[in-house]
This record gives sequence, structure tokens and C-alpha cells, in this order.
Amino acid sequence: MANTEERTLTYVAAVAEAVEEVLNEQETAFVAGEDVAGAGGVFGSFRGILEKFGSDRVIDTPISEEGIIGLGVGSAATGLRPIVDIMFMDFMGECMDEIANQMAKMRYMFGGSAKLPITILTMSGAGMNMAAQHSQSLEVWLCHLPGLKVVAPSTPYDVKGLIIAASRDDNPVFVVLNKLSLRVSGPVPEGDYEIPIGKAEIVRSGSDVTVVTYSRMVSESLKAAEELAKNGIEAEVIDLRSLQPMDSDTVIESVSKTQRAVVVHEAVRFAGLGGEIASQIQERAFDYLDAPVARVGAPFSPVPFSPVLEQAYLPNAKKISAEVSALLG
Amino acid sequence: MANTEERTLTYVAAVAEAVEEVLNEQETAFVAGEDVAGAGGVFGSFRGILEKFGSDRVIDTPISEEGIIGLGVGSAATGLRPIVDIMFMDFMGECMDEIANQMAKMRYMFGGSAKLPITILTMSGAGMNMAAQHSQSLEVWLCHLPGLKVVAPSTPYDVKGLIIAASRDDNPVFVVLNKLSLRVSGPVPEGDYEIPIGKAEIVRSGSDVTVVTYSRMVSESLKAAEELAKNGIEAEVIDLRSLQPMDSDTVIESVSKTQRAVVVHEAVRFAGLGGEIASQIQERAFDYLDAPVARVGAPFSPVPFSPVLEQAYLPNAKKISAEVSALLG
Amino acid sequence: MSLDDATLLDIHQRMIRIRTFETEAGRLMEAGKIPGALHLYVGQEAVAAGIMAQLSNEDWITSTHRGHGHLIAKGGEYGRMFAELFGKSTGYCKGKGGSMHISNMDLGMLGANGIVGAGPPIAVGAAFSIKYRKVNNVAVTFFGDGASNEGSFHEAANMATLYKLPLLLVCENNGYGEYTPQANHQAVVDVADRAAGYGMPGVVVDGMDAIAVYESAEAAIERAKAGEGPTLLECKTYRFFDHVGIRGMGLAYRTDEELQEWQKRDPIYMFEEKLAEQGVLAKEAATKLHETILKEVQEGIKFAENSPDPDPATLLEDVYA
Amino acid sequence: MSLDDATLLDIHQRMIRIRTFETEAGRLMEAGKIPGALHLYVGQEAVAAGIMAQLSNEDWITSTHRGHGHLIAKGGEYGRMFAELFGKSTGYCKGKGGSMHISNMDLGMLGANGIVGAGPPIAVGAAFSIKYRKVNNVAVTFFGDGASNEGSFHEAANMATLYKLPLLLVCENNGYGEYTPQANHQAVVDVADRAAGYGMPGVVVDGMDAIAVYESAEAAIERAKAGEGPTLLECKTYRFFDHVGIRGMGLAYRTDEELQEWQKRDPIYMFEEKLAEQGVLAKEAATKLHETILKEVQEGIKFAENSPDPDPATLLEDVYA
Ligand SMILES: Cc1ncc(C[n+]2csc(CCOP(=O)(O)OP(=O)(O)O)c2C)c(N)n1
Ligand SMILES: Cc1ncc(C[n+]2csc(CCOP(=O)(O)OP(=O)(O)O)c2C)c(N)n1
Ligand SMILES: [Mg+2]
Ligand SMILES: [Mg+2]
Repeated sequence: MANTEERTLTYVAAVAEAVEEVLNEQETAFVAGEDVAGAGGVFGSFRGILEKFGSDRVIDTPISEEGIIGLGVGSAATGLRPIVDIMFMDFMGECMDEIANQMAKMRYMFGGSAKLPITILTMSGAGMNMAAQHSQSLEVWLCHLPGLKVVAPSTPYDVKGLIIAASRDDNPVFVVLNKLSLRVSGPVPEGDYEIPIGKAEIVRSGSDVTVVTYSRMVSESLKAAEELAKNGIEAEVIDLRSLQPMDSDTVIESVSKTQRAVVVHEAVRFAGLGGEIASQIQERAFDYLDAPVARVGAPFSPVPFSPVLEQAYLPNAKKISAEVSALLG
Repeated sequence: MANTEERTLTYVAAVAEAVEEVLNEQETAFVAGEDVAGAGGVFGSFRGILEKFGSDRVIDTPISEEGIIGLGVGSAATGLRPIVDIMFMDFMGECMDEIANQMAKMRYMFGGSAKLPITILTMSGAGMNMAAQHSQSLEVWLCHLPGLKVVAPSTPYDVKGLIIAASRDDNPVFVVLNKLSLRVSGPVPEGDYEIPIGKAEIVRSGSDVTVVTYSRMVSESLKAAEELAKNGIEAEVIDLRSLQPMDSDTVIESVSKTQRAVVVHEAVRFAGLGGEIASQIQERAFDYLDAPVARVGAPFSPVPFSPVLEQAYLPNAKKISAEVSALLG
Repeated sequence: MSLDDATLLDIHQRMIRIRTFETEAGRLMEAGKIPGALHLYVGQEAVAAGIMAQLSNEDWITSTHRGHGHLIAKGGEYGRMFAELFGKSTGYCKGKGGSMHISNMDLGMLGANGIVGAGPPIAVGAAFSIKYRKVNNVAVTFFGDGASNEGSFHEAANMATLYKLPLLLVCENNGYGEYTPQANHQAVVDVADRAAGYGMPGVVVDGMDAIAVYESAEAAIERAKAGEGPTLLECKTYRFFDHVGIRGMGLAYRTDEELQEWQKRDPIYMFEEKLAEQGVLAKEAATKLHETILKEVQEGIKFAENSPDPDPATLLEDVYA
Repeated sequence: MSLDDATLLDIHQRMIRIRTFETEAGRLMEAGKIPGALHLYVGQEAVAAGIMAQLSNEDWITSTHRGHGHLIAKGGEYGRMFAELFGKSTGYCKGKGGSMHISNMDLGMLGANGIVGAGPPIAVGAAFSIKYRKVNNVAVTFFGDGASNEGSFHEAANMATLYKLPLLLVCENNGYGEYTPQANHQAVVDVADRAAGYGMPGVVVDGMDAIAVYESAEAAIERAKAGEGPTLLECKTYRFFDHVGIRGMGLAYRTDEELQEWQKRDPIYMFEEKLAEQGVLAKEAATKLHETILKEVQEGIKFAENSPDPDPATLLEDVYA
């Protein structure tokens, strides 16, 4: 265990480790959500946390999402640092008022007098045959709301670093996790470290095209880049990590170099965050662009249940490389 | 009253007249919402409707937005054609689950066996000093959801024609009204007519730049165009009318001609629908563009209460013409 | 037992159909043949059977994530149901819905639902529709003890009483919301205690006793059809399998003893004891029936297995009418 | 009257402060001097005064769209409050919140709220925080009869009892949600009837009688601080002005007779009768007090009028910490 460089953890174990770090560091931090205590989270994100910190700090809630977010808002405004869990991002529909009208706006409406250090964990994404109500990527709802921050880690390393950063931030931060990534392993240092919120990372260098993406689509984009490399196309892949605030500078710098960009996300393409990213690229790097900024996203339908249809639905490496090839072709 | 061409109505009276047309035409149509019956709607949108159609068809509901949308979904699926009112668009947070996970997806999840002819009326927009929770333009939440249609009328004429079209559509259609437009008058023919959902309208022809917009920003854009004309800049202004489905063809055709585009909406600029529109323009008309597609939208803050701040916050003719000038400069 | 023999046999058969379908489905899921999540109804059969025996296709129900039992009791065909669980094109939803959205409009079944608590407001709409169209039907919404803490339940209950809608709100209290025992999600023992707060009767019934369920539902339906409004019917029951699948995640959230206590009150076993006692159906005949139904269920599985996957070209169909 | 004189005078003064502030605010709104919507508290003063007389700045409250009364009773200053209603930079929220979001964290006031029913879940959080920090305080959430039909109320009530939180859920039942009479929005007469469904006491109290309010709140606070959990306190009251402003939209949703009946039970008038009767405060002294407070309120208005508008450059401040 001494050689922390080489230790690996799964994505889901990184969640639990981050939460443990936070609860150790901050006395006012607690965890609340459906089945987070006794069951350790239905995805295992909180395994062992109840045992380590007890039922005063790790709290099972009723199935009451509006109540859960309210618990977060009210306790944060009065001095605690809640970590609340909304099991599936799809369930945000049950609590969008407390998210959009209370959590996001309270500080502003109060003229800056309230502080809301809330970390919200939630699970996004399709690919597990969970059908239309358990597979969505609705981050654009959140990114459109001034007052919130939104991060979307793609690796176990980022999961831990971003959850720790979120918990130290004095604002509400949504950590949008991805359920198909849960069993993916990667290096995760022991102890605490932060990944700064608002900083993108270039996860692959390349000179021919910039692929801007986040969450699970980072690994699909990297796969696509490997395929493309076989044909002599070198893609630079940027993992945004943080969606709000968004590190547009890193993106623009890259596109100024590659002169082409493809934006990729799993969310429905129409009116997704990709529109914002693509718009910014052409606004700020118009003169560098050799081709329109392309977007890869899910088609305009709910997520289907059938595995065959779901595979047809999902953006993946193949669709990404096809889009890149078309752009360069 | 014989000369229907010249009859004018206010925006809000056009709502009531459309609803009356629909209730007359469709026996299975009814209206439900908070204070829609006894009070005739807090904006007056339903004035006189209870008196004409009685309390079986015009129903005051409790303050239960999730229940209201559920009433719409369940009654539509079983044969009725509900018109439901969500007083302020901001209150959608209370019922986004019934909107996003039930209404939008039921037909798809059921393999096409359910039909959901629901018309949802709601009021958007700032400018009336109603502060952060009564002033939002959250249409992007809806446009991102496959299964919904979304229209946003800018004139009394469009209000009536779009509500009638919505009520005849066999899908859920959101009619996003604008509260600052309520007292604006314009010509409205008597009797029934439809404005096709999915068709944009060129409300001003011009050759130098295309301004793509909807809802109240249409009139601000037209004002801006008049200003610009004084400097010899002729803006073509497109009123999208329908946001989902969106008539991109009309937009692309115009931009191919003008070679420049500015997208304008009142909603927060970041991650707003403008990103989708701008992205589509540069995707489909890249070779025609002489400059990046610009976007005008609200800044990244909740809507402030103070009139001085709210005026600073709101997009308006001046900001639009400044953006256009910068683009052409 | 004041119910006539035909009704008793009808209820009995509905319960066996559910039990057999669900057990096979669970087996198939654990064998990796059913994708996604599968919430089984085994243990709770008396509720669906006791109520659905009184409903026609014009009576609407809304269901939950634990929805196959309701659909079978309402007349769902095994083949098309398995096909849906497999994601095949012949499924009730053409494979687009799966277990959590299985539905059939012709049978008056407004869908299983992946969102806890989403059903009651929709059922309010269905009941409103019945009242509006002045037809002599009812709507029934099923939901769990866990769901009774969602705001949607509250809004629906209030609207149903306010408009005196022909609705039954049926809480299937199986003592757990996922892995959280009832005592950890609400301070009351009887969800039926919430009825008074809306101005409707709240009835607690033994949810393992199909006849008791039948009779309380009968009274509630009568009341609903007479224009007197909804009833909250709480059925105390238990699920014999895990929250998802049969063995599930293997969490120690309930004891074997507890399970065994409840299994002693197996709704089918108890019902068959009575049927035999009263001379309505001999034990051997019951066994025979189980076998016949198992064969039919297996036919259904074959039908589903032999059905084609949906054509990927249908992905974008059915989004809009 | 078992309350000591100081407490009685304290309650009395809080009521007059509200009445005077609100009447002046209404006047200013109708004169076009206050932008936006203004929901006045006049008629309901006994509720805020009776409860707030027992709270410290470390006790948290959540309020409603009708929130000035609560803030004044909790110690809000006229000047900074008017400044907020005017949208001035000296307002409690620097002009960013206005009437519907007026708040003061130092006074333990978690804001008026433009969203009906949004307060109770936030108050659950505040009460949880009190319990977590093991301090000897309570949280109080105010909401209307109309708000009691929002799902958020239900979820909050359930969580509060489940965790035995030190919370008072105070329903100010003024008989209307906007223009809809209670009978048209819920089938029950007493919102307090909902308490049993969560496992907490539900108390109905005369909301025009500040002493009755005080005493029931006192018991509920004691209970809360003893770790026995929340209480639902329903105060039957009435608003003397319209839903928005004084005269409002002029809709005929309630009768003059009804208003007059309630005005006979004006909480301040009744209280002053008693004070005089008991020799605690003579009528003349009361009149004097009204005048003094009116002067203070007018000072507040002047302060607000003379305050500068916010600098437009501050638009994007306070979005993030
Ligand atoms: C809105 C929402 N929140 C949470 C979940 C996750 N979830 C699925 S089933 C379940 C438990 C439901 O408990 P109950 O209502 O008692 O039904 P049971 O599973 O016991 O039949 C939960 C929490 C969900 N599907 N939807
Ligand atoms: C979620 C939501 N729905 C609707 C409204 C519009 N609205 C504002 S006040 C009000 C009536 C509230 O009634 P009640 O809770 O009884 O409070 P009162 O106004 O009587 O004090 C309504 C419907 C709102 N602000 N928020
Ligand atoms: Mg349960
Ligand atoms: Mg009221």
C-alpha cells in the first residue's frame, strides 16, 4: 500500500473512498439519501460508510426526493455540509423545484447572505437496459441554472478528486456519476487530493481534430481516437470534467490548433449541452475552423429498453470516429 | 365585427378565445389548473370560460402541480383532451417528473399504444419585477425531452392559432406564453384557424443578417431591426414559433442568404436553446457564414428583483442591435 | 367464504398465474436471460388477484416497478409479457418498455412505472376521465409503503377526495422500500392512517388473504361507483424474493426468520387450504392446475425466445403520435 | 391569561408592528411605489406574533410568499425591509430578492418564498441541523392551507416525524389559496387532521387569538426540544386584504359579510380589549403605541426612499460564494 501511484480502485469504490475522506475531514458533513446507510447505496457507492460513521451521520431517507434536497438546502444554510444522494439522475424530476428555485437561487435572492455548501451525488447514463426512466443524462437542466456547479467525472481518479473538491466548495455542486462506469478500475491515490472544479483535462494529444467530451464518453472518445489513429488521424481528446463552470479556454486553445472539433455526449443531442460547447467554439475560434463543429449525442427518443435498440441508441466509439471521419473527409 | 381582418385582441384575450374555440369544438376537452375556474386565471387567460362551459369542464385544482400534470396524463391516455395550466413556468420544478418521465415518454415506453393529446399552457419571462422564482424561461428543459412539442407564440394571432393547433395535436404540446406580452394587442381573426406546429415565420425580410428568435424577443428583435435599418443594416427576423419540432430549414435558407446570424432568447444564454440553434446553423450553413453565429440571452444569474437590476439583466432591442453591429462591424 | 365458487376459482387461478410467471421470470433473470432490472411480485399475489377479479378492461389501473403481477391479474398474456421482458418486438411495448414499463392499454393497464409514486396522479386522471365520461367504471392505483412518502401520493389523494373520484388507492405494504424497513422510512405503522387527512376511509386488510382483499375492494368499488369518492386500502403483505430478482444483492436487511414467518402465510397455500376445506377444489386438482399453468407459461417463454428482436430502424418510431 | 405582562406587551407590539408595516406597504404598492407582487399579512398577525415571541435568532423559520409579517415578528427592521420591497441596495437582500424572497440569516429567517410549499422541506433541513449540532433550538415552518396540498408538505411532515426533528409545522389556514376557497381545494376542514398520518400531534388553534397561539406553540416547542418530534399546529385565521395588495384584482371570490365577520375578531382589537380589561395596557396607551410605531415605520420608508438603487454592476454578484 506504500506505493500509492499504483493502487487501483473501481469508479464506485472511489465514490465511497471520497465520501469517507470528506466525513473524516469535516465534522459538519453528513450523508443522506435513499438506501445510502443500511444498504450502502444500491450501487455500492456508500459501502461501509454507515459502519464507520454511524447513523447520526449516514442517514437513510424516505423515498422523498423533494424532502431530500430540502434537507440538504436547509441544513447547509444553517451550517452543515451535506452530501445528498439522488439515486438516479432521472429522479430529479421529483425535486427540480428544490434544486432550481431553492438551492440554485437562495444565495442570490438573499443578496449573498446564505451559503450553501451542498454536494449532490447522482447517477446518469444508459447501457444497462434500465429503460427510459433510469438511463437519462439530464445535465443540461442543471447547467442552465445559475447558482449550481456541475461536474461529471470519467475515471475513478476524477471521481475521488472531484467529490473532495465539491465537498470543500461553498456552493451546491452536482457530481454526475455514470452507472456504466461503476466497475471500471483505475489508479486512485490514497489520502486526499482535489481536482479543481472548472478545469478541463487534455486526455489525449492530437493535431487533427479536437474531441470535447465528458463522463463515460471520454473512454468512447479515446477508443475512437485509437481507431482514427490507425488511419493517420490524430485526435486531441478533452475531458471537460467540470460542466459548470466550463473551461472553455482549454477547448478553444486546442481547437485553434486542430482547427476542427467534435463535441460528444451521451445526452440527447437536441438542446443538449453540446449545443453550448459547439456554439462557444465557433464564437471564439471561428477563424481557425476548417469545418463546422460537429456534435455526437443520443437521437431524439426516450432510451429504449431492448438491448438491440439501446445499442442503436447509444453514442459510442464507432459513431464518434464516423463523425470525425466525415468531418475530415 | 364583420371585418375579421381588423379585429384586434390582446395576447391574453387571445388565450381565452382559443380555449373557448377548443372547448366548443371538442367535447372531450376540459381545462384544469390553479384558479382557472372561479378566478378566470390569475392573468385572466380563462376569463369567462367557467361561465360558458360550467364546472364539469373548467376545474380549479389544489396547488398540486404534480397532481395537475398527472390529471392531464391519465385523462388523456384514457380518452380526454385536457388543457392544463401551470400558472408560472417556474413551477415546473414541482412536476418535472410527471412531465419528463410520464407525459413525454409514456407513448414510447408503451410501444406506441398510448396517445396523449394534452395541451399545457404556462407563462414565462421576466420584466414584471416578480424576481427569481416567477420570471424564468426554462423552455430548454422541455425541448430536450423527446415526446414533447413546444411552441412559444409572440403575438395574439399566434397565441390563438397555436393553442388551437396544440389542442388538435395528438401529442403533449407545451404552449409557453409570455407574461410581459399579455396586454399587447394585435389582429386576431374570429373563428378557428391553426398555425401549423413546426413552421417558423419570417416576420421581417432583410439581406444582411438573420435574427432567429421567439416569444417576446421577436418584438425586441424587430425593434432592433428598425434601429439597424437606420444605419443601413437590413436584418431578416425569424420567429421560430415552434421550438420542438424546430423549423431549421427556414433558418438555414435565410442564413444562406444573409450569411450572418444572431440567435436571441430571453432565457439564460448558457446552455439555453440558443446553443442548439446556433450549432445547427453552423453545421448546416458553415460555408455561407461570414462570421460566427452570435447569441443574445440573459446573463448567468437568477432574475433579480430590483427594477434597475432586472433591466440590466434582460435582453432587449439595444443589446440585440449591439450584437448585430458587432457581428457586422 | 361468501364468494361463489367461480369467483374463488378465478382468484385462485390469477394467483397461480402470477406466481408461476414470476418464478420463471426470476429464474430466467438469474440465468442472465432477462436484461435490466426485474422486480418480482411473488408473495403479494392475493392483492392483485383479489382486486383484479372485480375489474373489467374498462377499469383502469396504474402499477409500479413491481408490475408484472398486476398485468397478469388483469389478463396479460404470458407470451407477450415475456417477449417484453426479453426486449423482443412481439412484446406488449415492442420491446421499448421492458419490465418497468410493461403495459397494455386494451386491458386497461396504464403501465408499470419506474418512478416510485408516479402512478397515483395518473390514476387520478383516469378516474377523472371515467367520471367525465359518465361511465360506470373505476380506476385503481397500486403503490408501495415506500411510495406513500412521495409527494405525488399526497397530491393525488387530495385531488381524488376533492373531486370524489371513482378511485381505489391500494397500498401494498410489504414492509420495505428497497432495503429500508418501514420503520426507517415512516413513523406510522398503518399507511391507512393517512386517509383521514384527505377525508376518505382508510382500510387495513390482510394482504395475504385474497378473500379479505376481495371483500374490502368490493366495498370500495361500490362506494366509488356510487359517487362517494375514493378509498385508501392498505394491504399488509410481504415479498418473498429480494427487491430485485430472486436473490438480489444478498444484503442482510431482513432476517430469514421474518421471511419464514410470512411464508407460513403464503397467500396461495392458505387459499388452497380453504378451497380444499370447503370442497371447492381438491388439493390434487390444485396441483394439476399449477402444472397446466406452468406449461402455458413455458409456452409463453418459448414464444418470447423465438420472437425477433426489434429492428433497430424502429428506434425513432412511437416517440410521437 | 397566564402569560406575564412583559410577554403580553411583547406580543402586542409585534402585532402592531406587522399591521402598521403591512398597511403602509399596501398603500405604497397601490400608489405604484413598490414594484412586483406584494402579499400582505394583515389579519393574521396573531400567528406570527404568538409564535415569534418565543423564538431567538438561533431558532430558524421558513416563510411563504406572505412573508413580511414573519420577518417583522422575528425582529426585522422597517428600513431595510422597505428598502428590499423597493428594490434598493440597502435592502436585506440588496434588492435582489424583493417581497417574495425577503430574508435575514442573522435573525434566523430563511426567507419568504415564492414557491408555495417550498418552505417545509427546507425547515426539515434546518431542524436536522439543530439536532445534528445538538443545540437547544427549534425550527418553525409557516405555510398556508393551499400549501398543505403540495407534495413537499407531505414529504417534510413524514421526514420530520421519522427523525423526531425539533420542528413546528404551522399551517396558517386563512380559508383560501389565492381565490380558491378551502372547500374547493381540499375535502377536509382541518389541515391538522393530516398530522395523525405522520404520527405527530395535530392541534387546531384560534389563529386570531395570540395567546392561544402562544400557548399551543409553547407546548409544541417544549415537545420539540424534549426530542419528541414535530407538531402540526393549524391556526384558523383570515387575511383582511386581497391575495395580492390591498384591493387586489377585485374578484368576487368572498363576500363582504364574511370579511366583516372575521374583522370583528381582529386579532389586535381583541388583544387590546383583553389588555385593557386586565389592566395591562390602557386603551390610550395602546393608541399611543400605534402612533409611535407608525412614526418608526415612516422613518423606515424614508430610509428606503433615500437609499440608492443597486449598481447594475452588482448584477452578477452573489450568484456563487
Ligand atoms: C422517484 C423514485 N425514487 C426512487 C426510486 C428507486 N426505487 C425503486 S423501487 C424503490 C422502493 C419502493 O418501495 P415501495 O414503494 O414500498 O415498493 P416495493 O418495492 O416494496 O414494492 C425505490 C426507492 C425510484 N424508482 N423512483
Ligand atoms: C408551486 C406554486 N404554485 C402556485 C403558486 C401561485 N400561488 C402563489 S400564492 C398561492 C396561494 C397560496 O395559498 P396558501 O398556501 O393558502 O397561502 P395564502 O396565500 O392563503 O397565505 C398560489 C397558488 C406558487 N407561487 N407556487
Ligand atoms: Mg414496499
Ligand atoms: Mg391560504
